[in-house]
Amino acid sequence: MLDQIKFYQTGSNTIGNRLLNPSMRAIQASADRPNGLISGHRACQGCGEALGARYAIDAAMRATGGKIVVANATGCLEVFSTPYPESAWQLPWIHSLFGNSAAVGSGIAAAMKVRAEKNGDAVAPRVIAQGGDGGTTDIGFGPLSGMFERNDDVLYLCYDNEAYMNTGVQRSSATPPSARTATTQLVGEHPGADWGKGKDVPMIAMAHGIPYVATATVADLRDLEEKVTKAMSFHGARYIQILTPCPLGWGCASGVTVTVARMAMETGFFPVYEAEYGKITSVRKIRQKQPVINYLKLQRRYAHLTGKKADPNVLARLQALCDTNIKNFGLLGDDEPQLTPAAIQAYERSNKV
Amino acid sequence: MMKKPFATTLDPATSLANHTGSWRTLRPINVFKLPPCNKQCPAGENIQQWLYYAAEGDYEHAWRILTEENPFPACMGRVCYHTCEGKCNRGFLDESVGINSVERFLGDYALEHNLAFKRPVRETGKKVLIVGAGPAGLSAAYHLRRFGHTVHIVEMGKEAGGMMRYGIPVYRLPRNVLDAEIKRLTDMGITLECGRKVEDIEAEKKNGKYDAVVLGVGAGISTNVDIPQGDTNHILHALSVLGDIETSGDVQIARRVAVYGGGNTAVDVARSLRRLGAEPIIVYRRNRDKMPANEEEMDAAIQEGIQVKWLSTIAGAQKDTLKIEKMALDETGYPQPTGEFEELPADAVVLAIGQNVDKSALEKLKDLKMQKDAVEVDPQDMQTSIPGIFAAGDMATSDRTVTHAIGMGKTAARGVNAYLKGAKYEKPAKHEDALFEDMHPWYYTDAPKTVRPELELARRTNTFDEVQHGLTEENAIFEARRCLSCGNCMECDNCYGVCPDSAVIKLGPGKGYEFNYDYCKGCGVCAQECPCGHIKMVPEKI
Amino acid sequence: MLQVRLHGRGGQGVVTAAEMLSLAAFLEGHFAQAFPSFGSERTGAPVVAYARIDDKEIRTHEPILEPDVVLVQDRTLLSVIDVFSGISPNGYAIINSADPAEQVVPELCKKLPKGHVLTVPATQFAMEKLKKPLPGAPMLSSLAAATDVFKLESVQKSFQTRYPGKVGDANAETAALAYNYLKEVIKGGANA
Amino acid sequence: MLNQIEGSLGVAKAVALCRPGVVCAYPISPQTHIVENVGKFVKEGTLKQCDFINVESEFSAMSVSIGSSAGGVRTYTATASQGLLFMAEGVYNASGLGLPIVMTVASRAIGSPINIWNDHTDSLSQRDSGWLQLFCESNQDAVDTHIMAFKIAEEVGLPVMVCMDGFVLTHAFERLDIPSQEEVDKFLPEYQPREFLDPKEPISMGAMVDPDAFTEVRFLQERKMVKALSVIERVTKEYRELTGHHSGGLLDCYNCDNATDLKLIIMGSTVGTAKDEIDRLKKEGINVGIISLKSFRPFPYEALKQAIGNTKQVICVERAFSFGARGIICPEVKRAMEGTNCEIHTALCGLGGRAIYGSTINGIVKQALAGKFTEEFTWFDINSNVLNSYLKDTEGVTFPQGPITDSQLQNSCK
Repeated sequence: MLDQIKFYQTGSNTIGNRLLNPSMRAIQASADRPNGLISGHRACQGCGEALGARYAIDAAMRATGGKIVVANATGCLEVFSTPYPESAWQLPWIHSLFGNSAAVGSGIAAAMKVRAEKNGDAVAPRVIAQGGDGGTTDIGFGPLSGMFERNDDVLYLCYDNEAYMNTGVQRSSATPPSARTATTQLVGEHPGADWGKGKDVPMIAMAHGIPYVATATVADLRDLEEKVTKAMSFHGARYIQILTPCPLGWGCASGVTVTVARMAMETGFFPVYEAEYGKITSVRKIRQKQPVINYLKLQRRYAHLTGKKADPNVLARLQALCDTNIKNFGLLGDDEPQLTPAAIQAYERSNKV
Repeated sequence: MMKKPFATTLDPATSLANHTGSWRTLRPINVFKLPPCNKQCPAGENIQQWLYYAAEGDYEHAWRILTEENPFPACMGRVCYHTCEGKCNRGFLDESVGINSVERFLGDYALEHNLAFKRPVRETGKKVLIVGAGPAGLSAAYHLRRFGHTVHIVEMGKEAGGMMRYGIPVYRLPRNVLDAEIKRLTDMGITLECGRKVEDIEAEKKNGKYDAVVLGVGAGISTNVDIPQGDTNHILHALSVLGDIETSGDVQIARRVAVYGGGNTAVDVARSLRRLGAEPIIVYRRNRDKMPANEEEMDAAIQEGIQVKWLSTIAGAQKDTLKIEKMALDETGYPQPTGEFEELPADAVVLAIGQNVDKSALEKLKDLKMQKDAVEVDPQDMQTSIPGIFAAGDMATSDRTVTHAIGMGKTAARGVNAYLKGAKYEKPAKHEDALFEDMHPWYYTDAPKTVRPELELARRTNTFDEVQHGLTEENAIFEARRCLSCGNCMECDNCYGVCPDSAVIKLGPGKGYEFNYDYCKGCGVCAQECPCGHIKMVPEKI
Repeated sequence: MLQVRLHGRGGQGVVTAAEMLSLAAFLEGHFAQAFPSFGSERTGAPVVAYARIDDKEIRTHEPILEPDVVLVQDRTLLSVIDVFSGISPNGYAIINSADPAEQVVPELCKKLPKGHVLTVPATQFAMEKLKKPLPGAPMLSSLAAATDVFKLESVQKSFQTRYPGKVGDANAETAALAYNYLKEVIKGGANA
Repeated sequence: MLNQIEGSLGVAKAVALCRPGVVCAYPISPQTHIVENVGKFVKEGTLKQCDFINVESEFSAMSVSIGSSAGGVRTYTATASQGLLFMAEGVYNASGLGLPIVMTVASRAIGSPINIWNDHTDSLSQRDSGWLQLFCESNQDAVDTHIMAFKIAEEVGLPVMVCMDGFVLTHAFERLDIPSQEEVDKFLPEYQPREFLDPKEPISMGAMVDPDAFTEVRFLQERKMVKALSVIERVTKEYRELTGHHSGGLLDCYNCDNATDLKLIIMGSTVGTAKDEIDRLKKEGINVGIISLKSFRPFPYEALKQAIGNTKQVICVERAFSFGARGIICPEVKRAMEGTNCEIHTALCGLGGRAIYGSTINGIVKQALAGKFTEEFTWFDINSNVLNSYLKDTEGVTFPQGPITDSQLQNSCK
């Protein structure tokens, strides 16, 4: 009887749910979850990256029985998790440099394979390389692409908070247009980050034809866990970009980290999907469509767009960006997306005002 | 063991030495808010909590929680006007939770499984007399018995039940259900004496060596109204009609019967007469909006073909016609005569314009203070102006519903219990209200297409009355699971999951969560993402 | 120590020839060294390679300025650079050409002892057996014929070691053709 | 076993004998032949249980090496010149992490102007990177030093750069005695990492260290460097006993015993050329010693002081210099000889592939003995004609033929 019932009524969108069979609950709901990243780390209050990292790493640990090794790029995550003399990690972990975590991951993967071969182990530990958007889409992009094209057995996790937060919120190639950063300030005729710049790394990853590419956010844990679990079922290069809001950098209250990420999904601002071997295989549909302003107004980095002096043209462009995502990825309705979407920057660049 | 270099290589989880709780300026705490359903329930049922267990399929546990407040779930599930549902926060999302139907399911489940109340563990030796075995008296008896007191009820009628038996038609409350729930009380050791009216309360108390008395006399006398009439037209009283139906099972008054009044009794009478082959027409002086009768009951009456003459008063009755004066509502909503008249064919009139308590016994109590139609009581403990004598039900209120009576009976019992200990009962302070704004509705709204018909079904079963069947288990559990758990934890694990610092401790099934203040930085994500509004951020003392 | 300088153009196997020269010497128990002129030259550009043979460890790594032998794999270089620069007064020069030495390098013939300036139609022999203009093997066997620094067989073996199978064998045959040809010349035969 | 092979192939064979688990390759001349050959060994199966990874840059080559070494396998890579600079961030990182990576640097000049030929600018630019830097004077020395390098690196817990002159050695085809697999296995046991990334014993490597402990971390790292001096000597001794090859060591003296007037300090392949010239000079009655400096990092101050002894004059034949300062080796030698009367000079030569001939060495010796090295730093093999053709027109400055001293350069700017 209990199992025949759908559970959404009491919130299957929640992390656990006492009514569900434990095997159907999120890994994060488990009292003995791995806690790959444990308490005592020095992340800011409400840090989305700390949350996203624990979500993803725990899922990977579950999927592999704890046989995971992590290479971490320089950045907030590294700094707040391993300041001497305290590490918040509960798994083998290494930090080398800012731009090389994908390559370090490749090296570890090779080492794990060779060691397993030498020791006669049937299964070698799996490898995760991870970094923020700066370490991934900018400085670490070459090694990332190299890891992809070699199809090294590494899952790369990009914790995307859309700027260089560790150095004090500077623009990265993942910073959205019009957003304030320390290097794209809210001054002049066109405040915030320039339009028609930036890159879509999930799309670029797909263009490598690697086995698995996905986007996810900290606002949909089950989706995120499923994706990491699925990623671990593939061998070869895999990439997941996880939207992890930064309260400090985005200028939002520390408590709304998850809410603002949810808003990024529900507006279509951040399309959530997955792709196998270069083709999109599923899209996370918007549940409650929201206008982009509802996303923007939670964040002071868009303060110039939410006040009385907001430029309606810029708002319209941001809404158009969301609408384009919704259309291209089929984020609404039941239709599967028909075409492989192009990077969102392409639409913006081709529509220069 | 590996040879680790100094400082650059660290041991796992050594960060636990860093107590980040010191960063906190706000502290999350669990708050238990009062769900609107609980707040609304006249019987003070902890609806949210019993739905919690019903949702798990632990019906007995749910029933036990429910009956801590109200011993008549099977009856309530049928006759309660469930105003709780009108306040349900889920109503802001889609449809209110069908609380009443789940209650009925639990009541029926308990009957079906012969669930009994536990006898008190300890007998106090104190004796309490209950006058009247209506809902208030029975409720008071039940709760007093639970406290371990010896309870004796004296009932004027032939059988216990009061208005549940003599006021509510059988189509709304099958008597086997009522009997079974009353029997469960006597099985606890409550003694019941029917067919005797207590004429002298003080003497009864003294002679019976009772330590306290609860008066639970119902409003069993219909209010009269002066209608000029010819001698051939019957003018009857609603309660006597209903009483006759209950006693004899059949009453033949006439074909065309005007039922005069707009309350629930009017509707009950009309619907009862309809079932006996008559063509009742309700005559009411105001319009539908101002009608005090329960909306669902009224809907059912109209569905059953009962006509209503709105904005009308009966100015006179002839042999087979009534003289009706049309009324108009003034700006305060009060009906004013218009001077326009018309005729309405009717063979009889049943007056259902109000009921009164039989005050004959009360008048002998010298020091008893009265207020208009009711005994003056302290609302905290239902004690009358005479120490040791308490009152509940119709005689102590203007809210004359079964549910109110049960609630008052409970309060009176608590009042008595305190009194017997030489204290004075005071209702505990209520938690702050659980408002819809406190909730995080995103987590609840995900009805996939396949589930939508089920939702509709659940809503429909919610409107079932006794002619229809109760909820199936599947529907009941479905409804129970629609509860938002306003202001109270439903163990969704959100706080545990969304904490970036792993500073929420999961205590295990049924035990909820604890904050680990050693590490909690006070970010507030847990409070923001709690679907129930169960977490509040409060300033840290600095 | 015998120091050899090899001149040719990129793509003619000059560096390989130097290496094979050292290998031939090695196979006969000598110490030997070969190295190119370390350029980033492309096909067709002048290329220089060096080789040394000795009976003790060769320690020096300087380029050879005063060669004992100069091997010129491409006579067109003669007008481009001074291939015989620094050649030992008692040195040898072997030029890949079907024309007689006196005609090709009359000045040099006067400078060096008689019989020390020789020509050999190495490319011709290579085309005959290898079907490719790779004159390395016949040039080395010519050196063997002229100086007896190592045997024809060692030249053949070096190529067969580097290129096991048909290519090595064809090089070996080409080497033999040149060796026999030059021995005839040295004996004062028909081609002298 | 004796082979007549290219130096790069010899090194590749030596590396393969050490049974690395991961070898990373990114092409840059003149290193490329080494990894090409290792790749071939892996592909043909002669080097088993080894992953050969073609990466997209030197930065990744070093990064992959960091990963694999931290992952607990013996790791090798090779680079040169621009490549070494491109990976520089990783070079420092590897030593900080204490990873015993062995890397060949086929030494080459650094642009601009781009120049593919040999000098020591690349390797010496990384002298402060925390790597051991071992220079090779011949291909046999290179083969042997690579084998020793793994053992030294793993015992010390630091990475080792084996520096061999690009082209001059890497592309030279010479007689090489390659040890057998049995000999190498005996000498170099299977790799036992002191710490590595293992789910069975999770550790966090590469922590952020603040001012509270950073100095101490550096001190301990420097201690490893200092310990390395004795490790190099011990490992060299072991290796020499096993193979009979006279390779490795902190430094190597040639004809030093009676050469109290002059000794030359040289790194790399020039040593061989110089030895031949010294032998010729000896026949002229000129006695000059050569100190082949093998270990530049750690710098063997003590051993060098002993080797120099009471020599009156020392010339450092240097193939790189420090802009705005002077030589790189010379100041180190001065430190070693502090408090003595030894005169120490730099003869800068052989930049960007300019050949150092026996005659160059001869010139240095003759000038030195004639007391012509009056200053610390001299541009020895500079061609004034080339310089003057430019400077005369632009600044009206000309230089006389022959070496140019530091003061001449300075005066020309006044």
